[in-house]
Amino acid sequence: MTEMKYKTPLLDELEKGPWPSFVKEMKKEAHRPMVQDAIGQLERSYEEHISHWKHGGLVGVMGYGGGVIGRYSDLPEEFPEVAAFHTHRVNQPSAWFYTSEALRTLCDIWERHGSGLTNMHGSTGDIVFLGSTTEEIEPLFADLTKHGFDLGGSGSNMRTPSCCVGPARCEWACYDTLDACYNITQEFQDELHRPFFPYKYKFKFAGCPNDCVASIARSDCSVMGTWKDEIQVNQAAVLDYAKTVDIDAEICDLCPTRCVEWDGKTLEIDNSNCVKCMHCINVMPKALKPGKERGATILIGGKAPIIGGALLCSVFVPFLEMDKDSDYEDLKELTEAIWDLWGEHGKLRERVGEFIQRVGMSNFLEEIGLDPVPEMVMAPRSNPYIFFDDEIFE
Amino acid sequence: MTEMKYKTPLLDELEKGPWPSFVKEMKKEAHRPMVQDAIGQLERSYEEHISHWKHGGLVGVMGYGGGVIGRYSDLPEEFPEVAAFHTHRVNQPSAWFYTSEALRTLCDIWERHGSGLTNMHGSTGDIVFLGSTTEEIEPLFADLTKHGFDLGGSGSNMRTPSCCVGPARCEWACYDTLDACYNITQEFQDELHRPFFPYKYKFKFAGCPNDCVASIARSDCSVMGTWKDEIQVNQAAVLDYAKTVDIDAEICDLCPTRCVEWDGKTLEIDNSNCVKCMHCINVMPKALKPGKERGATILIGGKAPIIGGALLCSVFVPFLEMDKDSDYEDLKELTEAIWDLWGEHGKLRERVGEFIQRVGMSNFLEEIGLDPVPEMVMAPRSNPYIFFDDEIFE
Amino acid sequence: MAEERITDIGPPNYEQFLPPVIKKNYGKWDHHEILKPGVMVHVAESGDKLFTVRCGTPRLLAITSIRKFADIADKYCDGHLRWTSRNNVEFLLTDESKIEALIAEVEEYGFPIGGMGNCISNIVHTQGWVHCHSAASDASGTVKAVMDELMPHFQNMELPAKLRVAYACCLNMCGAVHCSDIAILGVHTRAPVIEHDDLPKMCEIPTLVASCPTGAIRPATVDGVQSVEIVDEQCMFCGNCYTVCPAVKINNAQTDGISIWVGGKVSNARVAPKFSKLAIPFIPNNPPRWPEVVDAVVKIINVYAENARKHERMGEWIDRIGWPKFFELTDIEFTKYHIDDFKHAGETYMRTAQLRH
Amino acid sequence: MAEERITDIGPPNYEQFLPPVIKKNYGKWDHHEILKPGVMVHVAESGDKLFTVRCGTPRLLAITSIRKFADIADKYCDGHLRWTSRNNVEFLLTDESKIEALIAEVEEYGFPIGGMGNCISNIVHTQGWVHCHSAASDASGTVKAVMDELMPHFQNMELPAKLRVAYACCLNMCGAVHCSDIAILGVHTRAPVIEHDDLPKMCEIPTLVASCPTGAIRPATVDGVQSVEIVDEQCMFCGNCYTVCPAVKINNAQTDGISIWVGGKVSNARVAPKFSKLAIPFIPNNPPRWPEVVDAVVKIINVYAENARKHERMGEWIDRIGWPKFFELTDIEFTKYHIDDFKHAGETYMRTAQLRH
Ligand code: SRM
Ligand code: SRM
Ligand code: SRM
Ligand code: SRM
Ligand code: SF4
Ligand code: SF4
Ligand code: SF4
Ligand code: SF4
Ligand code: SF4
Ligand code: SF4
Ligand code: SF4
Ligand code: SF4
Repeated sequence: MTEMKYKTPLLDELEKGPWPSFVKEMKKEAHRPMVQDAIGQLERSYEEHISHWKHGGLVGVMGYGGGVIGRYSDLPEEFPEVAAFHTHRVNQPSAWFYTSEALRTLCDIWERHGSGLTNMHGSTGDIVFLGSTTEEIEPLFADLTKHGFDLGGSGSNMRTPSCCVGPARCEWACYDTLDACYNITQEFQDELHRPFFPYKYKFKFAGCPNDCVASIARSDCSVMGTWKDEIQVNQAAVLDYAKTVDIDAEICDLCPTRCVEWDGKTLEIDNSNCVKCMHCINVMPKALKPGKERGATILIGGKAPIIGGALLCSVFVPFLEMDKDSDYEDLKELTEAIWDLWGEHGKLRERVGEFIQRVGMSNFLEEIGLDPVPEMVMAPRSNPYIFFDDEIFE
Repeated sequence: MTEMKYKTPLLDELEKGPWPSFVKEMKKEAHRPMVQDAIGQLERSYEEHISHWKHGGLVGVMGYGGGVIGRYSDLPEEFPEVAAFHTHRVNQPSAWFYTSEALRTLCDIWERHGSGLTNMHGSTGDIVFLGSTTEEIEPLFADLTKHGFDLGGSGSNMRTPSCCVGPARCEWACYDTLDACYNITQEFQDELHRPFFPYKYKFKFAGCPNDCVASIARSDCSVMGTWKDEIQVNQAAVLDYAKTVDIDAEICDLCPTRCVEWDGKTLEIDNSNCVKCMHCINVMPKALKPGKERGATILIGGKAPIIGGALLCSVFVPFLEMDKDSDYEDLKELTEAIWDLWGEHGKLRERVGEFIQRVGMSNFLEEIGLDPVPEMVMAPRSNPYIFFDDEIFE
Repeated sequence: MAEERITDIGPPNYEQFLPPVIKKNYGKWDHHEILKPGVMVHVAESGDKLFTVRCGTPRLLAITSIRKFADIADKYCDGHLRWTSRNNVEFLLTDESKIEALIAEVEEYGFPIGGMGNCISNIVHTQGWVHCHSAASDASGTVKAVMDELMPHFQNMELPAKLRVAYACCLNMCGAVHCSDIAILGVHTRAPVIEHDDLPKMCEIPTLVASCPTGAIRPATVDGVQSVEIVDEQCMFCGNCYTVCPAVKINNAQTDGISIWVGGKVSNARVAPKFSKLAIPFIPNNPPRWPEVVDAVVKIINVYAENARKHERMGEWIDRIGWPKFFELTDIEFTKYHIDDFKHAGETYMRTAQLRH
Repeated sequence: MAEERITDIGPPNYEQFLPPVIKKNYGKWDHHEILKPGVMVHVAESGDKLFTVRCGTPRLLAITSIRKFADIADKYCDGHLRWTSRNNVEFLLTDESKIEALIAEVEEYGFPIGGMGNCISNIVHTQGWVHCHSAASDASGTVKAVMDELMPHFQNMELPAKLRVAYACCLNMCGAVHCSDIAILGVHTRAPVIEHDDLPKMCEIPTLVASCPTGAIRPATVDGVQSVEIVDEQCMFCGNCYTVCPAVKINNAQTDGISIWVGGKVSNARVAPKFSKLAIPFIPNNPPRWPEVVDAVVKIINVYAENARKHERMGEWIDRIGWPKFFELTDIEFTKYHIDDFKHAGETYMRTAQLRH
């Protein structure tokens, strides 16, 4: 192993223990001086209990507004190799599928231009290249695009969309998450690369309500697969499960609307009251499947706490067909309508979820041109502070 | 029947139909000119779809700030007898118990001084004498007090407390609602009669969580009976109910914590998980009874929508002994602490529930001198916007 | 010389009004049973029995009627009776044999027996045009019109659970309708008109400006008078400005009306207390019998009665079937008004994909 | 001359990376089964089988390791692998017989197999002191320390349900920890210090003032410089001012630390998604192994594992037993910090008498 430039007794402690160690990972690339200094500075943070990175700093690729996060050391004299230590967000392929060849291509590119340290993947979904200099930004970018890769988003733009493994491997996918994610990403390249929104806008595509990409919590627009018709039941397989699963306790009692009945022989589902929560299907995957009339619920407005408090997405379109052949026209149209409105009236650093709360959901819908439906709310208003229009007299 | 001064074709419609008619009631007192004009003006409102009462006007009993609601007609020339038509709020006896003699006394007093129309009772609980002149205010008051009655509250003071029938007739009363209501009313006569609060403050006393006086919705301080130990079960009586009640569906499934089990023979209650909702007891009153270690939950802050939106009361003291012998000292102390704090820092027309939200429950508790307990909240905070003090380092 | 003025004596002590059977068995009741609509018995640990006969009233009572009640109480109840928290009268007897005669006499006098068990009890309500200046509609009249139709539900016990109807004539909600199975609420729908000449005499401008929950009121000089103006788009017609300042007139014969709310409850039984939620935003005032209001209420109750399970209050039933289904079954249109836009609006949005499709 | 600049090509099309068995059975999977911890099979309608072997990673990966994964994929998986949404690697095979050898080689290289079914999967986390300027604590270090203890739960499937742990180093919550069964969150606890000399050069004062959710920032002239001041009592340490203005320093070696949140979830299964709620407001930073944080997390998990029912996520379990019981069982103190005081605080108060006593 490469000899270390700094003594790092604190970090060394984190090489111990059974879970794979990020310190070991860093040391694997320690043949690069940049990584030596990154380790040295990190040890200093461990000693002093504080970050030694300075605030932001705008760096980027020519013509792009996002994709690179500028980062500078606040101890550049002591750790000159990380005086600049920017990250690059490289747009991942849908559902994070790779071939060994593609991975090697990425590694080679990163070896040529940066630290050799990565995050696989960033929280938004990107391949994150961790640490390079300002000079390398353009060459890295050229190298990436030459090999078919492009940068993801950062700043006030559409962020890199991501999706669950969906139809590629999952029997429950109610639409093609990989295709939708790819299609939307390609459609909105301009919005991805050139910040012109009030703040960030994230898409996440989940094939069913299990939401394996946490779309409802982590995106401004969650496209969540679901179905309209009846859960497909294989009664023989249910009987089989009954040998190991306590169907009453584990399924009937836990169904949110208690619409599943089990008499020891047949499983009856009152599909009109099924809220597509997936639980019964999850527990008996060989016996139950989502219905055949499939599509997605579109939910919007999710975000982390800054500024107005965290939000989960809320229902925007209860059911939308997600037909590949339609090229997701409906979703695109809705998206553009949202961006236009929010783009014009949103405040600086106001996520779309906060914007909707500020202007009121009803006004928002009216502008977007969608009719209000009761599925959008948990319950109608309880306060009587209603802004009546003249139309109530019609 | 007295001849009517005005034609009232619209109101006459409301003499028809099976439900007892308020129009008939008014006409029963139509031998008084004041009532004739009240009817005439009301017919006018029915024609014109608008109230003909003017706004407020301060009238009252010497030395009292409340108890009389001033009311003037906006058509005094047309309906001179109701040019002034004030209501008097007469403090009702606990749980609205009367003897025929007491009722006749009240009727006689009201006959001497006013319209002879009443509300039995007002929404807060008072006996409402509906309509008298400014001149009669003092004589009526003297007549009332001479016969042992006094006025109730109005304005920014403690309002007339009220209580459910409780131990007088109900087997579920967990403390003596009538006594507590009477005791608190007597204790705070000054606060009842002389407005000096930021806004109104209502007490309601319910003997158990069925809350037959709607205390949680309609008072600033809800004293709601409850118990600590085990529900008293008479298994033989349960068996009897089993003949007519589907115990599984009607009780076990509807218990909010599903802590009741029924095996066809014995009812098992996991009392550690019983949340004292009353449902099982309600359905089988001969078989089940609240436990023996009784007291009350004190909840505060309920109110109607004005100004900041309606509030239900929230838990303030999860369990308080309501021993008669203690003279309700704890409740009185808490009340005085609340009034002091809110009195000093509450804004004009800010109910205590709104005040608590504005200053923050934790600050409120700290000032009152109560420790925070998890029973006060449905869940701890989800937003990370915490005002940390130095004490976190202790 | 005047007699000494008596003040601050408080209400009479209730003890003097309790019937002997209650004094004896105070706090020692064992159980009760509803014998038939409007009649129940409470049995004490001692074995003593107290019978209660409940009778509906319009709440607005002439002393003539009250005296009649007193007479009836003397005849059958040794002079003992009480009122309930929902404005019903309860006659209190120990002699079971007198019940039928008592009932006959009360009914004969025009007052119905009922309001017990799984039924519709009296409508808690407010002053309306009979006595209040803020009323967007009449209280007693609407209540009478509605109760005329709901009488069967007062007199039988065939509903899935208790169903509490309440009425308030303005957003002050003196009837505390906000937690009722069905709430009928008078609403103003136009911004107040300001009488600029009176305003400076009658009102304090800072207090008035501060009174508006949405900040719609601004100080302004109008025709040389120091007054205020209201930004129409920001006004949601709560009437709070009118409460603090008579020169700001909110009542409007053309545009005042009624809204209907459903699914609230107060008791802690089974589920926690709930606010009522908006069902119908606006129905114009149509006195003397408000037929559209009556129809709407009856329709909602019928749908509830047909569909809810035993013990399920209105709000519990709706929570089980979901709001979309409620609107479908009742044929009520879901509009933009149904979506909350006050302070905590965001907390009402549907933040899950758990939906019926 | 330079080649023509390539831009806006977007990510490579995923199709080229899919293994043949997936291309063939795309959208036609019939069911799956977890064969053992970290290993599952998906069976297609065609009968084809796809085996997945899941391996934990520290997320921060050297290209050396990635190349090793590529080699392993070549050896056992015809070069096919993917990453999961929680930063695990999944090796994709069709030949069941190669599974054990694959596992051996991955484990040999130092990466554990597991994270499937009712277990603790990888901790979603953020940059920490490795790369972010806002971090109130380190991400990778805390995660490593915690995962060292949680390894058994990664490698077996003995928990009542899935248990998702997430970590974020500041309130920006890049790990979107706000809906996790257990969330570990770096917190600042002191108001920022202003570098008045730099401020006018680096920041726009109006933007800075507007950035504060509680309005704690006011324009002020300090030593003749146009700058701002922060009202200490109004600051709740969110750091948003620092995000918009580098001259407002929020990091503080003495007072930064960690908070712990519990009971969130994302899936719509059984109950709607939920935010995590505050369990422990503050634990001081104690690198390199944050023992107090590790202990707290382990304690909560043990109590959960012992008490929850099958399929019950952390938040569902707590909702069933009630928060008072949670605090009792975990021995965590309930403090004033636990009671919300932000905008919708009132919505969190207990507005029912339904209580365990
Ligand atoms: C790299 C990454 C964390 C990681 O370690 O994975 C990240 C890193 C940063 N985030 Fe983030 N965010 C990252 C995913 C997220 C997510 C999760 C997600 O997208 O699923 C969230 C929560 C979801 C959301 O969008 O609300 C998130 C919410 C934030 C916020 C708060 C936004 C809000 O509305 O509450 C900020 C603050 C800001 O935008 O100024 C922020 C800001 C930042 C900044 C740019 C810090 C700053 O103030 O300048 C961080 C740069 C760190 C660095 O040195 O690289 N980051 N950030 C993630 C992006 C990698 C990628 O592209 O894949
Ligand atoms: C008479 C009565 C209605 C009735 O018909 O029964 C009544 C009548 C008035 N109420 Fe009320 N309130 C009455 C019980 C209530 C209740 C119900 C209760 O106490 O259980 C409430 C809802 C609970 C609450 O306190 O929040 C209630 C909430 C209001 C409010 C809104 C208060 C709020 O914080 O939201 C106002 C507005 C105000 O205080 O300025 C108000 C104001 C008024 C005024 C004084 C109107 C005004 O603005 O001046 C009404 C006088 C009408 C009149 O002409 O007599 N009244 N008021 C009730 C009192 C009778 C009694 O003493 O027994
Ligand atoms: C007389 C009265 C108390 C008083 O001091 O005046 C009373 C008396 C009784 N109530 Fe009540 N309740 C009375 C108003 C209320 C109220 C308040 C209200 O309606 O404004 C409530 C809360 C209503 C709500 O939740 O919105 C109320 C919720 C209950 C409940 C819970 C019902 C539920 O399942 O939600 C019970 C239990 C039951 O009936 O099974 C109950 C039970 C009872 C019992 C059985 C108690 C007993 O053992 O004596 C009494 C006779 C029941 C009946 O009438 O069917 N009482 N009860 C009130 C009669 C009002 C009326 O004239 O109709
Ligand atoms: C591979 C992955 C999708 C991807 O595109 O990467 C995935 C794959 C599967 N998920 Fe997931 N889930 C994945 C992240 C998630 C997430 C997101 C997250 O954790 O951030 C969630 C939401 C978590 C939450 O609620 O907080 C998630 C909630 C579920 C659920 C619902 C669990 C519940 O009861 O709440 C199921 C159903 C089940 O497991 O019974 C499920 C089921 C499944 C199934 C069984 C679907 C299938 O038929 O293939 C897959 C294997 C299950 C397993 O790992 O136990 N998956 N799954 C993700 C693996 C992450 C990891 O490495 O651990
Ligand atoms: S979200 Fe649904 S479709 Fe997508 S991987 Fe998870 S379970 Fe499968
Ligand atoms: S998917 Fe969920 S709601 Fe539908 S039947 Fe199954 S458990 Fe019930
Ligand atoms: S609140 Fe309880 S104690 Fe009081 S009357 Fe109602 S049921 Fe009885
Ligand atoms: S009182 Fe309510 S919570 Fe307690 S056992 Fe009975 S039904 Fe359950
Ligand atoms: S609800 Fe409004 S209009 Fe009716 S009595 Fe109360 S204040 Fe007056
Ligand atoms: S009615 Fe209400 S919202 Fe309108 S101006 Fe008056 S106080 Fe403001
Ligand atoms: S959570 Fe905060 S400190 Fe951590 S990476 Fe995100 S912005 Fe930086
Ligand atoms: S840390 Fe947050 S609350 Fe404190 S001053 Fe900055 S923006 Fe305001």
